[in-house]
Amino acid sequence: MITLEHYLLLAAALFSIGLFGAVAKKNAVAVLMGIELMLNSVNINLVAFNRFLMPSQLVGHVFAVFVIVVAAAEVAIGLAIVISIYRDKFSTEVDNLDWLKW
Amino acid sequence: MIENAWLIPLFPLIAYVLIIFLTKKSKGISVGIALAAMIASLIVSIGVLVETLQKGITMEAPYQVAVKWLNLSPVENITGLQIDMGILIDPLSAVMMFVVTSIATLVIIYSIGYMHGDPGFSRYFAYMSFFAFSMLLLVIANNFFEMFIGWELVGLCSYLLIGFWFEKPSAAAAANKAFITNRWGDFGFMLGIILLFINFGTFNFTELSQIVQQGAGISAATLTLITLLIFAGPLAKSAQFPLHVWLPDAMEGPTPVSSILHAATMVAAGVYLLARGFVLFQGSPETMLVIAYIGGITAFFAATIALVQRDIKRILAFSTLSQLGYMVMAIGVGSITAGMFHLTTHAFFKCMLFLGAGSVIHAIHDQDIFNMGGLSKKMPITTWTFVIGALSLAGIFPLAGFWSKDEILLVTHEAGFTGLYWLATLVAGMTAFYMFRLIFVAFFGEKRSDHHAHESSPVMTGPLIVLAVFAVFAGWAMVKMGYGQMVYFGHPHQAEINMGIALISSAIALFGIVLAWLIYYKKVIDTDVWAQKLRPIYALLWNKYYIDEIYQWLFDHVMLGLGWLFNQNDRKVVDGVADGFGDTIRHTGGLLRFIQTGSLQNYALVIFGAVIIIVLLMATPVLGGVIK
Amino acid sequence: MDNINVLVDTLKEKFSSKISVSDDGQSLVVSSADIFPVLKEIKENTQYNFLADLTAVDYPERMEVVYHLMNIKDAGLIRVKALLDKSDPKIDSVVFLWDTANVMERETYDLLGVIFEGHPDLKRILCPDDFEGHPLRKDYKVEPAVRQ
Amino acid sequence: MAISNQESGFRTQEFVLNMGPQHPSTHGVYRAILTMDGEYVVDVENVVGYLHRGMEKIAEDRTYTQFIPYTDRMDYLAGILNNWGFVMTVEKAMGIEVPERAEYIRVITGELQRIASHLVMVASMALDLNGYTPWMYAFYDREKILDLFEMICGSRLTTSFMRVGGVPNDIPEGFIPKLEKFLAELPGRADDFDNVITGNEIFVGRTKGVGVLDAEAALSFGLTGPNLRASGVNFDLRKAQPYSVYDRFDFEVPLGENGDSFDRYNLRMLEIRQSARIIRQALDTIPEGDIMAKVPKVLKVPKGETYCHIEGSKGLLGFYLVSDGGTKPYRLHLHSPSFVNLGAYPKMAKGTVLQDAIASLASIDIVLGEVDR
Amino acid sequence: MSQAIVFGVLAAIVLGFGLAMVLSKNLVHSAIYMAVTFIGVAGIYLNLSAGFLAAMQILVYVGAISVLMVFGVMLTRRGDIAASNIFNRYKLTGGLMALALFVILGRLIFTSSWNLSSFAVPEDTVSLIADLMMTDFVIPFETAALLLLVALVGAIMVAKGVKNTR
Amino acid sequence: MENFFVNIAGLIRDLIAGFGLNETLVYLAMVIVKFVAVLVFVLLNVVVLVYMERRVAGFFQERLGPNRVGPQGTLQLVMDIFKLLSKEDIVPAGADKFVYKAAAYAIFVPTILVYMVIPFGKGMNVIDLNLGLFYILAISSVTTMIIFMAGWGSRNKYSLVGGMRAIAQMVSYEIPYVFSFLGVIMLTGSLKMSTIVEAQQGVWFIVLQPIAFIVFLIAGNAEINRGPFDLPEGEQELVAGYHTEYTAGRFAMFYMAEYANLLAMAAIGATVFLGGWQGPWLPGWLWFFIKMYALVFGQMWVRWTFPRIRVDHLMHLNWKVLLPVSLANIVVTGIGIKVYQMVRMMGWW
Amino acid sequence: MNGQGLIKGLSVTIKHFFSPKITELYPEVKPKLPESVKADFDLDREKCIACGICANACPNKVITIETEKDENNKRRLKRYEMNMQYCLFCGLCAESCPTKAIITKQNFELAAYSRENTKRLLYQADKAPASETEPGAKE
Repeated sequence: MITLEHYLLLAAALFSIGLFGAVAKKNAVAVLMGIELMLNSVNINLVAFNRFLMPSQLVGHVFAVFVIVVAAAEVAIGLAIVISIYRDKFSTEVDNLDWLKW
Repeated sequence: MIENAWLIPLFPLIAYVLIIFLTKKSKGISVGIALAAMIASLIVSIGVLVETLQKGITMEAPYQVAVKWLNLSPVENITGLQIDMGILIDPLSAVMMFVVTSIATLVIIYSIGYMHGDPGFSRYFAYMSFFAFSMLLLVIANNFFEMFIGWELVGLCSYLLIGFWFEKPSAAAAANKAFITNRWGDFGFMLGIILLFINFGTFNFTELSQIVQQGAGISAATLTLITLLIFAGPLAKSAQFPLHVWLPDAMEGPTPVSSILHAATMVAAGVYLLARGFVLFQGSPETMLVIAYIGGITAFFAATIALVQRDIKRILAFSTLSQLGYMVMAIGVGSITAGMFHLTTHAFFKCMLFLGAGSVIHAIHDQDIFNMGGLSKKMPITTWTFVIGALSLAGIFPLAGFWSKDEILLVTHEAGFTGLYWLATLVAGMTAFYMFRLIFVAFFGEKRSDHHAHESSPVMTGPLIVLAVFAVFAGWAMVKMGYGQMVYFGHPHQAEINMGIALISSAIALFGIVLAWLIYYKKVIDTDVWAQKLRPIYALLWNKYYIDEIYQWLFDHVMLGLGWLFNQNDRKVVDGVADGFGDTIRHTGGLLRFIQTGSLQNYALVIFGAVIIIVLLMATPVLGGVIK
Repeated sequence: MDNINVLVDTLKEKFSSKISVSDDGQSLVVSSADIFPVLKEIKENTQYNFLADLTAVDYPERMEVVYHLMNIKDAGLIRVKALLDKSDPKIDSVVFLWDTANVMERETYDLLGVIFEGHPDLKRILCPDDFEGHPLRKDYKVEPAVRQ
Repeated sequence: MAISNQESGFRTQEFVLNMGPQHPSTHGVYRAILTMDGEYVVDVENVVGYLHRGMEKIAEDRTYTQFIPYTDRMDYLAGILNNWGFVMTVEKAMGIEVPERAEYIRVITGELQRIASHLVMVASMALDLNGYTPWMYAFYDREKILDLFEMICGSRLTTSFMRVGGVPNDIPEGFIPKLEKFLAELPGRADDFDNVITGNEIFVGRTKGVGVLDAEAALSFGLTGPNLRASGVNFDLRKAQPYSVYDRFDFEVPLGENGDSFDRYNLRMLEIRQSARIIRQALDTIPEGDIMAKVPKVLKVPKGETYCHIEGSKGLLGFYLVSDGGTKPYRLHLHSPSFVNLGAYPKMAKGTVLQDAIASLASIDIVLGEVDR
Repeated sequence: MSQAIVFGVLAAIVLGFGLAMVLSKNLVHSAIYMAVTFIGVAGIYLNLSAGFLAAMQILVYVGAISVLMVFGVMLTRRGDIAASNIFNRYKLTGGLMALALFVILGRLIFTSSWNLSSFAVPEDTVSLIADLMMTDFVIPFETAALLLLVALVGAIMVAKGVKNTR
Repeated sequence: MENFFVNIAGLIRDLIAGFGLNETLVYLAMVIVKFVAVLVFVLLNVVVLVYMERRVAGFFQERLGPNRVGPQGTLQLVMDIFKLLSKEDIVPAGADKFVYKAAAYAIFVPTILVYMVIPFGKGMNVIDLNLGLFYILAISSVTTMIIFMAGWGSRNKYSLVGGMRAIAQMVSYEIPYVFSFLGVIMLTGSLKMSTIVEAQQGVWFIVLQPIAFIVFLIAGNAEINRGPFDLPEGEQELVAGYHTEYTAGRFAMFYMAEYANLLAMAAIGATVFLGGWQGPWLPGWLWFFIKMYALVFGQMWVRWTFPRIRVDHLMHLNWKVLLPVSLANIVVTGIGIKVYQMVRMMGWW
Repeated sequence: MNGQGLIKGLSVTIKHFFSPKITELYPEVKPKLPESVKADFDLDREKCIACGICANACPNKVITIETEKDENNKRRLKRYEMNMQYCLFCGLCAESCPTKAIITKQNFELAAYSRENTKRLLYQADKAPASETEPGAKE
């Protein structure tokens, strides 16, 4: 029997993988990908909670939809920034984006 | 018919959408759509008016339909923010709708001639339709919120239409001015209805009136505050002193716009609001006093300015201000019957006056009355309709203006505001004087400049004639039909004609006309000489009491001066202290800045590391860990 | 071919001795050093402002670069020849007068080995880049294709 | 209207695209080295010569008559015009008068060839914008012209029709009715073509304002023929300096306005109708008589230089003949319009999108046989 | 039983391709693996009776976001694509951190007690979601719409680069 | 006749049930059976479509088209497939082999999955999903990714540009494509394909939603990269666009997917706008077939008449024409529905 | 404009859809070529005087003539071969022939499977003339 814990565990694993990707990759686009995985795992959680805790109220679904919307916006903006930086620096490596330090 | 009243605002809205999105390129179709929609609205509103009268729908027992629109209650059964979209039909709104739709129809017909050949032809009609929609929404609303939406939309339309020729810098500036000035009032209005909602838990007019009449526990001070805040709306929208400054400038828009928005309907929305919410105002005598006096002051003050203006539209604009003051005053003294009566008659004849002025401007492309002269021969229809309008405005028996103005004077007198009564009577005289100054200078006498005036086309003169008929008969007809039995508050009331008051006001008005005739037609008195002698007063009036300048000065000195003060304080005092701290901290921070690596991933690592540590800490029994 | 003498008369003032008329009276002969100013003058101050053709001919004793200029009004043509030393065939480019000279000069360079000085991109155009020799020169050895 | 990338300010990685030598729309083995920025063409370099056969060298080793078949292979879409230009040069150099009937036959076949060539141009213009069906329609009409050629010349494409001093074959029986039928059908077919392509919004959108060359640039780039006229310069050798018997016919020279691809295309459509008009007049007035002048069996051109050009289907087709008095040319230079037109291509294509570059290339109507010779 | 198999397969797809995405050296391969991961997540949604969300997931994530990602990769392509997606200096720390987080989360999941409900998910989720969006969540809904619009405009502005003069 | 195929399905069902399987397994088995049936149907139709396209194109061009192999050239396609399968399978040296190969296998998947919910007749769909239309939109959006994989994996600049064009075009046109259905969805209040068809009992949605239908035709055409919108494979510019480098069997996959997509488009159009299986006299599935092929013919007609649109015009058409028009259509539909409801409520009708 | 052009185009194509088709069913139906077509050559051995003018007239040296002296010490044709892969089909040979011995024919099916078979042996003294067999059928 598949229970809530299974889904949560899956989501946790996916989140960790996404975090690993977001933290340990050089390319900015890859970082964005990692963040997408993290958002997806959050969505799994939302839907799973909804399914197992309050199935009659689809609040979890609604929130998942909002997360998807935000993710779409985030990717659009994120990629635009990446391209914009690429134009200036001819690089998409996150390590190079340290103008804000000091 | 009455159940289809919701169609009245809908037709213009459809027209607007169609014109803007589909037929903008085709002028003919756009006009056709706008006109057809207005006529449809007019027909429905006549039907509604007739049915209202027949079915005996009264102010106490209005017809009301509402649909739930927005329900922001957090939980079922607990009252939260619930907003309805509804219609409220009582004689007040029925009459008002008839006024709006009929005038709008006529103005649209008139505009076909006036706007002919303008590049923004279709856009104009789209805006007009949208205005009609907004205004009708405002009128038909059954709650404050809906009304506020209409209120803001008419403001928007006003902005768009004043700035219709946005390529003209003065028009753009005037539009901005109108918009910004109105923000003051609208802000107050909004605060007022929010406060209202907080206190009463509803926006609905009927519910409000029930609550108030049952004497729900609410302190008089609160009610005064609410009503004063709400009154800020009319103050700006109906251009009452001291927020009147935008209206004269609003004359930058096309003349039909001035006619419908800034004379007949939109500016009267303030009065309508006062009438609508009278149940609240009447609960606060202080507010009533403020309203009455502001109305009276505005009436007088605007009339004096109108005495010396040269621009035909500005004279009419100040006249409008003055008459709006009358209406507000009438409501302030406690008679919505008189106020609304004057609103109705005024709408017809002032609209006509503006349209006549538009006809003149259209013919000679000049607005200075001293550049006109001798138009009566060239433009007979315009001239004679204008004269009828002026007579009506001056309150000459038996024209429409006589009845309504007399009503106001009467209620003022009866309410015991003697000072205001005399002021109003004086204003009546001044009104007659400046109107006939305008007529004698512009239409009679010799031709003063090289203009080739010609009578306007029938599309333009037709509405003039129709309105002239209204201006002549409306007042009498409404008195006969028992206006007081229709629009009232509390109990039906209409004062019988008091011969004394009627005679005094008529005499003063006639005196004004004669004076104008002597000065400007017969030239018995040399105006220049008098202008020289009364130089300071003339200058004061010519510059509209320097109100604009005062506002500018206030802004320049008070606001900027305060700003300067705060700035100095900030720089010298606060910064001095802060810098002291800052220097200390900066040096400390200089050491800490090295943790700012600038690497996003580093930050992310730190954040999640911190999360892990916090969870671990919470899990350990030392800190009373929550997790077993 | 239009009468060249009329043109010569107008040009004489400026380039007195540098120009001459060929033996058959059909062409204007200019030495290779003066070609650019002469053509510039013709282009700017006469009606013959359209470069109809540009090529070269390899004669036994010399090399000639031949310009055909056209009058766009009535299609009148004149021929201008520049004489080149065969051992050192160099001449000023006229790309700056006519854009079309670009490809024509490249072609002439490719096929006849005339070097146009000042040409922006003088390289082979018809023959492959690694081609040796200039095929339209008379001394170019043609190797007959092997027929099957 | 194409917006260049620099204007829009959006730049990404540039890359080099080798368009050709094997590519569907280079009209043969032509290669353009495009430097692309996304869809935008930043730079263009022409590479030609894949079809170079050394015709000028061949000419030096062939007699005047023997060279005629080779001229077919230059602009293989307008063989008769090439033949004509060459034999006219030789006739001019030798001072031979061509019999009138021969001139009329030359005009008829030459104008038919012009129609055929223009039909190919409009067809391939349509095809390059993916209009397969109109392409087929135009080729259908061209096929009929080729049938006519088959009757009169014995070949369809490489006609080798002209001879120094006249034409080899007289008009065969059945030719004129067939030609009349063709001329009667042509306007309807051209209207159909106009309806499918010329009036098509997509086509107009893709060609209007694309590859613009104004009159000054066109003259500087040495463009002639329809490409020059599309830029608004009224220059047609048949009018400016009527050769053969063109002065006897009444026809108009259509002109373009903007010098864009659409004008170049549309000019061809208009010229097709004008050519048909010339043919009809020629058919009405063709005289009887010889078709060959008296010429010696072995042709020897007197020593000297000759430059002669005709209004080819793609521009001025010029022949510069240097003779040393022998039976073979000492030097024959072929001035081919396509070669010159192609020189203007980089200017037209730079800063446009890839599709515009294709449209521009189609609109200048190059034939690689003529470019490379 | 069958449900467990389905879940197991889907979880394997999600985690396997997720890991492959992170570990792949080729950025385009990463993007493709990511798309497959998203499809797997859509399967998980289906398993959770969230059909609408599953379709939405595919439409938005696979059809748009993944595509956008590869588009971004293409526009910023430079150098050798085969080594376009390498790790930075946090490979080890990051990995350990992720592992630690997973362990902690796992422990939290199993130590928490959940207030499970035994109701079934309604059949027609679409209209229920629509109802919720138009009533209780109308303001977030409008805000989200606004956010998308702003993001769209912002993305165009950022990517195009604003000229310093008008 | 009406229930011919349904009856066959019933027979098979009984047969499977005869093995003594339980309810779920029978259902599952039936889905598989239906899936295979649809697969066969699609593949057969693709063959017919390719033949039809060539024949129709020929007719438009005043020629006969394939007429050599078999009677009237009907076997041409069989021969073509044999030819393609017998060709050398080339993987370009520089290609990203994994992506290159995966794209060819994946390209057919979303296309086939789309057919799962299309009702070919009354009760004739594999699964009648609640979310039918939304499912179709979601699944077909995956194609973009696969086309990109093909374009990128080939390591060919033409392919790459083709892939880029495909992405830009398909992502952009998806918006009006989706919007064109919204009007219909608002009218029916359901995403279920069978409900949508049944709602067209009286009047087809092409009558109520003509603008949406036109938007659907244009955007759908662009979605499947055909007709004047075949920029991703624009022959004259990009040789063959994203599938330039594909040969043999892999090319055949792309080729078939293109026609399967075309058919899917026509099927969706027939279902959503043309009343699906509804129609007098003839059996429902035949009606569906006729409508589908009428749409296919229309697509071919357009494709063989128009030149290819330009890149910037493509975007212009989408963002400045189709999108506002489809949005306006939604608004008008909404108002129309509300007015209709009010009119009904008021009892005027 | 505004789509009228598109609709017009559609109407034209649909018109052609129903119009008669022009495709020639080639192998079954052979085209009838006009007399003048120069697609193939034939040699009238009786007329040929082996003068070699044709070979000289040929621009591309397609014709090979071998002659021999016959008993009357007259030149006689021994072998006449045309290397058709280089032929320009200009017809200059036929035109230049003083006796009109070489004539053009309308057979256009000259395709052959190998290069050797493109050679056209019009006459060989000790062999039957090749022109009676189709060149394509030689394989």
